[in-house]
Amino acid sequence: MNTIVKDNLRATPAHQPLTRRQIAERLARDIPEGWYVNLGIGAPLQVADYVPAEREVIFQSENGILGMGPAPAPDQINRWLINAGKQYVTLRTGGSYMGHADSFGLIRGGHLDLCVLGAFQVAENGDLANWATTTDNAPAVGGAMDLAAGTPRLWVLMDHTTKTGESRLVRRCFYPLTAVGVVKRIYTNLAVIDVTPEGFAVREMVPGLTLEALQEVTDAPLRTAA
Amino acid sequence: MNTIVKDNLRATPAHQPLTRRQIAERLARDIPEGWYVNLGIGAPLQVADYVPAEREVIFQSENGILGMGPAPAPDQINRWLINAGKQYVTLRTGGSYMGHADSFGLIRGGHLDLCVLGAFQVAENGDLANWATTTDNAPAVGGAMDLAAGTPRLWVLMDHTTKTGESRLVRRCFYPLTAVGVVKRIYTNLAVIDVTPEGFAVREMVPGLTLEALQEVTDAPLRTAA
Amino acid sequence: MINKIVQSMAEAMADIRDGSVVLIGGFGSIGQPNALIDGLIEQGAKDLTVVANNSGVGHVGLARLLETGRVRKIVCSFPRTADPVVFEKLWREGRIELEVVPQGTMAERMRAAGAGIPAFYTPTAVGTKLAEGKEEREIRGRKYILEDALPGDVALVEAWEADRWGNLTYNSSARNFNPVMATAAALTIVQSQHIVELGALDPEKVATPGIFVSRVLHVPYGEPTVT
Amino acid sequence: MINKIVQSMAEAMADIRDGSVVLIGGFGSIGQPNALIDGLIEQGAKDLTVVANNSGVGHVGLARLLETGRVRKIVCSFPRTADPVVFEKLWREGRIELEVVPQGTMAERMRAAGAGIPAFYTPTAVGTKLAEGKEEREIRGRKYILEDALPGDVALVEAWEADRWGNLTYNSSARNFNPVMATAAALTIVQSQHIVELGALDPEKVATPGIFVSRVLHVPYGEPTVT
Repeated sequence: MNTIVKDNLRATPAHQPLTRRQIAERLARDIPEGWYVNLGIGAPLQVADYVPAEREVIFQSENGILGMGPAPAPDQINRWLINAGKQYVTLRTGGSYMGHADSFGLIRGGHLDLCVLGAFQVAENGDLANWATTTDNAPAVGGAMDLAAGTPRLWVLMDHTTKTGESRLVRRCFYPLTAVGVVKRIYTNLAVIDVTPEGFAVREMVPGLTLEALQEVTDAPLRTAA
Repeated sequence: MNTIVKDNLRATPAHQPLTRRQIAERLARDIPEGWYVNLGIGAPLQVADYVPAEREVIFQSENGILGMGPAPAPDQINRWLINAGKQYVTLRTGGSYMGHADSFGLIRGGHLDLCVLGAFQVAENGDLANWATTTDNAPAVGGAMDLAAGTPRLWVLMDHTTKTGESRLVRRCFYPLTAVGVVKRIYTNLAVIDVTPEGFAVREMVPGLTLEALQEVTDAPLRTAA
Repeated sequence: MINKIVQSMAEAMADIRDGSVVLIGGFGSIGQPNALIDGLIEQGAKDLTVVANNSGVGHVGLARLLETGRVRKIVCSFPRTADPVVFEKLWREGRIELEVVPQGTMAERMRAAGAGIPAFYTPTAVGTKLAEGKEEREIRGRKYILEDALPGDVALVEAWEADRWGNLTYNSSARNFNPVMATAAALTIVQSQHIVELGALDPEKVATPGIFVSRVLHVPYGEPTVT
Repeated sequence: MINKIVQSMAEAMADIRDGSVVLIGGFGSIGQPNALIDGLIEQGAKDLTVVANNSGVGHVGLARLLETGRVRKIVCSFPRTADPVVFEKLWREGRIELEVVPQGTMAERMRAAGAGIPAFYTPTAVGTKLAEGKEEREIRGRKYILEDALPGDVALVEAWEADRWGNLTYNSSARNFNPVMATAAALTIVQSQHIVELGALDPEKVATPGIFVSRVLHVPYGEPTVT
């Protein structure tokens, strides 16, 4: 992939990449009622905004909240109630609290139906790299490795490429791994892509985008999902 | 040890063996306020009767009760509240409930100050045999191995000899072991005996009993505690 | 709307297959889900492995299940009660396999299964007959044995209160094995004395959060009559 | 009469020795026992190893403790917050050792310490940099690494309510690491917003039973101001 191709792609009037919020909205459509879901810090948290209240999806926050609700009104803040991103949240009717040992027991034990995480890179075998890109800062992993190793269904929400145009879907991650072979599906600003035993399989693309054009900005080979 | 010696000992008017209740009473005197204590099924449970209410000792029952109180009045029974011996009990003010995973985590983690168990045999190295004497019945261990391996201070309450006069204090247990090297002290109907790195050390005897007479009914060597 | 409350025993027992590992809550008769056990007998699954602390009293509940001959193996800590007639007879006749596990090890093996821990070291049973065949390892100067997680295909649980999300509370010592078994099975079926509105349970007091519960059946049987 | 409630910070901090491993509750600032941390600074113990999820915010609480230079090593999952100035500076200057542990592994290692489990296998971090130097083992077809228990000499805990036996409740997400740390330390010191009469706490709702608590100090500081 070279800069000219990237510029060509950007210039293509035929398709419009999704915004982060639009990716979250797209992903939210695939979460059925009744699932227990952990949303990673950052963009994945926005997914909750697009699950309508009448569709009961139970959000878990790894700091011990099962049944997390949206941000409180400014005059309704419980200052002891924060999510994993350290923002004030609420508890839904029917929600409950637990300590870290139980919370991560629940996560590691595979009881969540879905975890949505951001990523720097995903490899075609499902390897996830989402916790470190440099050794300049002190390493900080949080709960990412526990969520990635523990949740049977892991979806990634991320831009298809970096700001400078490098593909985040790769044959092999060169950033430090979070977990090996765990990603099941990727929602990007350009496409929805399954990770299969045969590699990346494109389920859908933004309107006007062709598989060939998508392949141009993707380092690993793509095929159409069966 | 032969039958004649045993009969001689029994005939000695100079000393009176303790009853089970008296052993329990004797042991209870050594439990200070503030200890967390698990009492094994059977005779050890009677120890609780001899700890006065004003001396706060917190009894644990491995089926999930911390702060177990005495049997309820007949018209005050909570039919969901039983001890490990499956007798109705009460909860003291300040007590609380937990499930088995937490209850045995507490036990295995060494948080109890004391566990009192019955025994078939105790060896001079502290080995405990208290769960099986025969292979005729289906083996049944309950929580004995967890309590014995987990509690840093394990005291045994038992008769000094079997009904037929065999010593229960032995050089080496021939009954199946519950745990290796765990018993710290033994309260019998004849004496209070510490288990030390040098073997059994007699702390006290019932009035009128001599170390020599006690040795006669004890298979392992005894010495006086320092 | 999530609603885990089912209206019939048949619905509660759906999909339990022959050969299942069934975890059954209770300590003696307290917290033992007898209605669900009767439902399982009615449902007819066979060749079962049952994990329970005891082996049944008299001819009811777990004892009745054993009596049907559909239990191939029982994993328990104390197969002895005031009246273990059914189990003792089967065992003496060699018609049931018995795995005796220390009570705390049994609880921890299920806790491990529920918490994604495949195996752990424990001091319990080191140097005893129950350690035979198990890996022994010295760690920081003390001996331990390796124990495997003990997952269930099904858990039968008795609760005190339940809501439609499957959040549960228990009554005093009837909690016992129920919450840990709820975490350790693929399909957790609950009988509850009381069904309450969503939101009626204090979020600080929920003992089993609904994520561990598949189905709830209302069984207001009153008080247990034996221990 | 058992009375774990102490009347002064000096009493609360007695016997904390140089070289101690100190477990400090909290997730970010929520549930972090800042008064006890200030007490520890005042008390003066040094050469400490601190186990905490984060590495402090601004110049208060844990950050202030790090700033004294008395912490030799920190074990944490996420040494990064909105304002981790103190830790970052020490780390860049090589004046503090850092052991990064996945958050769930950190919790489970302390749970193991409290529950008498010396080591356990876990799937978390398999195949990553954080598994380097750890034993890897295949169990029933999946790879796991061996993790050791992580016991503390001291735990500093923040509670919502406490009674004289040391029974505790927490406030919503301020529970976090506090109960598991209470089980994992030889000496567990609690600051509590409220002191209640023995018997005031619902026995079904006690989140940390008093057996895990050594001392309780009443610190009614009001509401946390940062997250």
